[in-house]
Amino acid sequence: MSSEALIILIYILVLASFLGFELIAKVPPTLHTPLMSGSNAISGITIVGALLACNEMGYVTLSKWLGMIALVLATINVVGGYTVTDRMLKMFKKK
Amino acid sequence: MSSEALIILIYILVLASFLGFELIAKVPPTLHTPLMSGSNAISGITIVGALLACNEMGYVTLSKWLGMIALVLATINVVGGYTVTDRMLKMFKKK
Amino acid sequence: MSIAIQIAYLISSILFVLGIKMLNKTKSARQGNRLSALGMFIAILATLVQIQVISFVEIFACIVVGAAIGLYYANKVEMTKMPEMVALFNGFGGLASFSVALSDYFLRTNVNLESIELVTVISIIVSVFIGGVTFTGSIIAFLKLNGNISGSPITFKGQHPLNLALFLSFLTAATFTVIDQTDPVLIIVLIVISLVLGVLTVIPIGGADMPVVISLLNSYSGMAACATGFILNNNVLIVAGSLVGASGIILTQIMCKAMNRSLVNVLLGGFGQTVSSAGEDGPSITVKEIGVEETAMLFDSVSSVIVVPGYGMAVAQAQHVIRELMEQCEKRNIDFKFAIHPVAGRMPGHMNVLLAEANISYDKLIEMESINDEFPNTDLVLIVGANDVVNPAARNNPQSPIYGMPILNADKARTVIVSKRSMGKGYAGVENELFGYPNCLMLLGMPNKPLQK
Amino acid sequence: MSIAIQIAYLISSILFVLGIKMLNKTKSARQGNRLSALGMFIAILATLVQIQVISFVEIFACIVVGAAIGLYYANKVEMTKMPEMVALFNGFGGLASFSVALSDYFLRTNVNLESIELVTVISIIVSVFIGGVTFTGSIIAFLKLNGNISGSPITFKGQHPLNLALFLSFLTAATFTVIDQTDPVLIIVLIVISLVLGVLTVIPIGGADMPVVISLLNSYSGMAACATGFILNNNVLIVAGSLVGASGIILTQIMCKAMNRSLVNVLLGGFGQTVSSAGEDGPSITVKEIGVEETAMLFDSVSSVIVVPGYGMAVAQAQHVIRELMEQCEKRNIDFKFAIHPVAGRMPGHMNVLLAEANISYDKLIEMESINDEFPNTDLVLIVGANDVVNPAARNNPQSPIYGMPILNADKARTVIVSKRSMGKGYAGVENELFGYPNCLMLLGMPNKPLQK
Ligand SMILES: NC(=O)c1ccc[n+]([C@@H]2O[C@H](COP(=O)([O-])OP(=O)(O)OC[C@H]3O[C@@H](n4cnc5c(N)ncnc54)[C@H](OP(=O)(O)O)[C@@H]3O)[C@@H](O)[C@H]2O)c1
Ligand SMILES: NC(=O)c1ccc[n+]([C@@H]2O[C@H](COP(=O)([O-])OP(=O)(O)OC[C@H]3O[C@@H](n4cnc5c(N)ncnc54)[C@H](OP(=O)(O)O)[C@@H]3O)[C@@H](O)[C@H]2O)c1
Repeated sequence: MSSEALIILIYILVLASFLGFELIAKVPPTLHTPLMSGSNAISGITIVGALLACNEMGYVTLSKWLGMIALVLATINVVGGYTVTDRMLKMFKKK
Repeated sequence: MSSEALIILIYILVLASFLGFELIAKVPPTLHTPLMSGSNAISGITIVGALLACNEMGYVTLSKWLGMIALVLATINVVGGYTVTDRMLKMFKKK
Repeated sequence: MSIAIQIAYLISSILFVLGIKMLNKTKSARQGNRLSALGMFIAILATLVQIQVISFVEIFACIVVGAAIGLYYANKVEMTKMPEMVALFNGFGGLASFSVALSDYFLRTNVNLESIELVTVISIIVSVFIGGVTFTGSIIAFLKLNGNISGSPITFKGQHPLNLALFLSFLTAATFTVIDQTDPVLIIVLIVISLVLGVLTVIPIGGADMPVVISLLNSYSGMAACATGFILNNNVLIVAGSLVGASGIILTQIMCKAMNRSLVNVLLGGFGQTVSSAGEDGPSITVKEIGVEETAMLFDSVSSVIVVPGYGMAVAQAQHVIRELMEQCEKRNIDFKFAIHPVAGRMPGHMNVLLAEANISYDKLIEMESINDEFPNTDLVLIVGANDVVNPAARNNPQSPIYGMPILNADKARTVIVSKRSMGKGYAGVENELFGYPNCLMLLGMPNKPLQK
Repeated sequence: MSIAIQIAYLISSILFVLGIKMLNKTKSARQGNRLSALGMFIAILATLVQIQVISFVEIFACIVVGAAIGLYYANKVEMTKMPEMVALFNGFGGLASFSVALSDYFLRTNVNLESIELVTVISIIVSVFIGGVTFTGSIIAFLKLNGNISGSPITFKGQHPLNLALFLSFLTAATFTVIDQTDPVLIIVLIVISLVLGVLTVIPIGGADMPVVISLLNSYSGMAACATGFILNNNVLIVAGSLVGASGIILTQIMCKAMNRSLVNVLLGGFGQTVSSAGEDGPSITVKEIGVEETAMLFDSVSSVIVVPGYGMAVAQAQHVIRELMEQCEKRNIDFKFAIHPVAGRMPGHMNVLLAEANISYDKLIEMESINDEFPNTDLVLIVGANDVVNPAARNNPQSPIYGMPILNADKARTVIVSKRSMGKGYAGVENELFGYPNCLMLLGMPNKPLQK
């Protein structure tokens, strides 16, 4: 990775972190539990990395197995996280 | 510019715009006039482009003159904008 | 670009973000502005380090000239002239982006003779367009506010079709420029249309709407800086430009919302003409006047006062007299506050700056939402040069053009004194029924004089 | 990477941002969560398009297994078990990042035989560290909450020096790994230390503090995803990871502030031991009890009721009984509201989720700041399984460990009924003087039974 590419990734890191702080500070306490499980689901984005790692199958057995483990776990995290958050938010109703 | 480089610039554009919206929505009405003049001063960042354009002097006369005009104007914008904002904010006092 | 320079740009981007973030509290605002200025300084230094040394003399000459002009105006300008000042500086910023884009274009086409990449060509065209419109638009706004040209809307038949035709011609010329990058005629067409469009879009808008226009143009100047960032492949320009772009758009929205008008309505221009005729056939209001002496006596018998400042206070520079009034009242233990409407005056936060100038502590300035409940328990409300922002028609009269605009409930107070020059109308051009209410007394004359009790 | 895939990643980053933004209103929250899920779906699709087709069978098998497990647990789990669930999923996320980093490491060192770039090596090490700590830390948190291992703090002498020593060893091994990238012993040392540190840092923390720990570990899992983004040079991982990182840190801060403790104090562990001894020598409080019949009679004579739910309601699952009570009261035109303390229960927003589950409209749930002024004008406050959040010692008694924590002023109401199993203490382990107040009546027994009047 060139230093330019690295710097740009850091720009994205910095801007996204600032943005995250501003956005989350505005979430009302009522929604903090869904926020926790919803953001937990987002952290499953590492599934992208897991898919790329699985693709390395056939080259190195160890890499392949690690990738497959990561894929199963990340999928649980993503699917479970979004589903349970949706289940919770479905209950928030105003009458 | 490669398409990768372009996409990354767009990432920065998008994140910075979202961040701008969040940050500015929080500025209280009291400070809207200084915000206007202060952000006006920030738009003078084009001075960086003006400096780079001036550097092209000696190659193309037209480019050189345009760069110099841009530099004078951007400097007015930057120096004037920050100074007048500071002058205003200095007056906001609590006793 | 060396890594050190890249890091310097990154740091200045962060400083811009922090600077704007710190503007969200009055206490930290000044330091925020300084952080942002420091960010600018770092960006400039980093750029100077990066460029070759051959042209340092010219560069320093330009910087010195620009800084001298900027400092001179910034220190000289009166606080009431802020909208004009921002308009002018904004125009300069736009012209700078415009010139940078053209400079880059001529360099690439004449010297390097390289074929310019698609993204770069498009960015140059966008930068020329936005920069050009910002430049002439801001200058017209400045001239209108400054009284050099008439503030009333200049409209003519076929105005909107003409603008549309010009815009379509621009798009056509832009398309050809993308294909044949070196044709000088095309680029001149692009330049001329941008500059003309800036003039044409601003002249039909009335002088009183200029603050909205300026705020929108401020947003444009940020976008122009962004486009320049795409030309030069420079992140700090994109970050700073986006922040400014967002800031202008939000301020514009806030103003439109508080005036109860849509942005389109403002931009199409010609506001105020229909309204003045509507105002005429309203029932003429009978008012009760009050003199200076009687006002002074009234002050002796009250224990709480709220002042509602408006545009008239700004024009009459009455803020200093009010400060004196405040000091006298506080000596007598009268509770003294200010009620600030979000669009009182002609610029967002206008009243706050003027009262701060008169050395009034900012914790005495209460925003509309917080103070509206206090009016019914207030003995005396003194309205100084405000009109629309206390017009009960916004609550009561669905026919009124300002119906629905949130207002200060000054009419709910026990006694209301209105200090203004005449029975003149405000910005919206409507009659104010408050002036005829039984609890309302008019103190006519320039607001700065009569209050010197 | 083709441009289409890049754009897909960009779109999914934007969807994540919008999804979190829409969580700021109850009305839009569900749609926000779906947008964020859509973003994830797009990112996964884009990645599938990008990789070669050879291993599709294995990939689909893994996805199907993972999705089935995820769906099963997400639909089965009880709402009171939310903290456990988040802890478990979070551990999985951490282990996934950890495995991806290692997979990439082995590929680069064993096949490509290229020397790995500095940034990549560092990112791999960071990802292994954070991912490993997140994994074992979350699992311990899960086991503590689930009761599989004791919730009480497990402390031993030299705990903190041991952690420090392990951390320093990790840094040393990391430095050697940067120099000699292919040494398998070094990488095993790194793996082991990360996993062990996760266990060691969480075991000294009491079970009741687990929500804070989970929130912090959630933030870590975001950072691990970020580090993976740096390894793979992938923007969407960085954006999503940063958002999660920020979210966890803010929630942690909110919890610590509402509990009036510092994060360091929570992390150093051992909370609750000193306090229980302090509680013993306090003066024993004499309370007035009330029976079910009398309570029902009391309800006949009041016109306004505020319910303060707490952890006891969650454990007893009393929210459904309370819904019935609410319906009966509303039939008799009794004003019925809920006062929600920010850290009532064991997770931020815990009470809101449970009451929403019982089908109670969210506009009946009032936050602390808004409702605290209403208590003095309320006839009856019914405290259901809450204790610390209504303890007046937080206001009055500077010696109390909870002094300074903002509380609900339930004691200001005309009559207070406290429904709980026993005189047991709450999370903070302190006596509650409210129970001895003259206007306070105790309704002892499991909160779900007695209310069925
Ligand atoms: N703040 C903003 O951002 C902004 C931007 C655009 C538009 N506006 C609009 O501006 C209005 C502000 O309301 P406001 O109550 O502060 O003021 P206003 O209603 O516009 O006018 C108040 C009074 O000031 C006096 N006045 C007007 N021009 C004067 C002059 N040249 N010299 C001396 N006095 C003058 C007039 O009374 P006399 O002639 O009797 O003295 C007028 O009735 C709102 O309608 C708002 O929508 C605000
Ligand atoms: N919400 C968060 O994010 C969070 C996170 C960490 C810590 N905390 C802390 O948690 C506390 C919350 O206060 P709170 O008033 O809601 O609750 P609390 O004070 O912790 O406890 C309320 C009552 O619930 C009863 N209870 C405890 N364990 C029970 C069980 N297993 N089954 C049935 N009942 C049980 C106890 O009374 P009986 O035994 O008499 O029934 C206790 O007095 C605060 O101190 C806060 O700082 C909150």
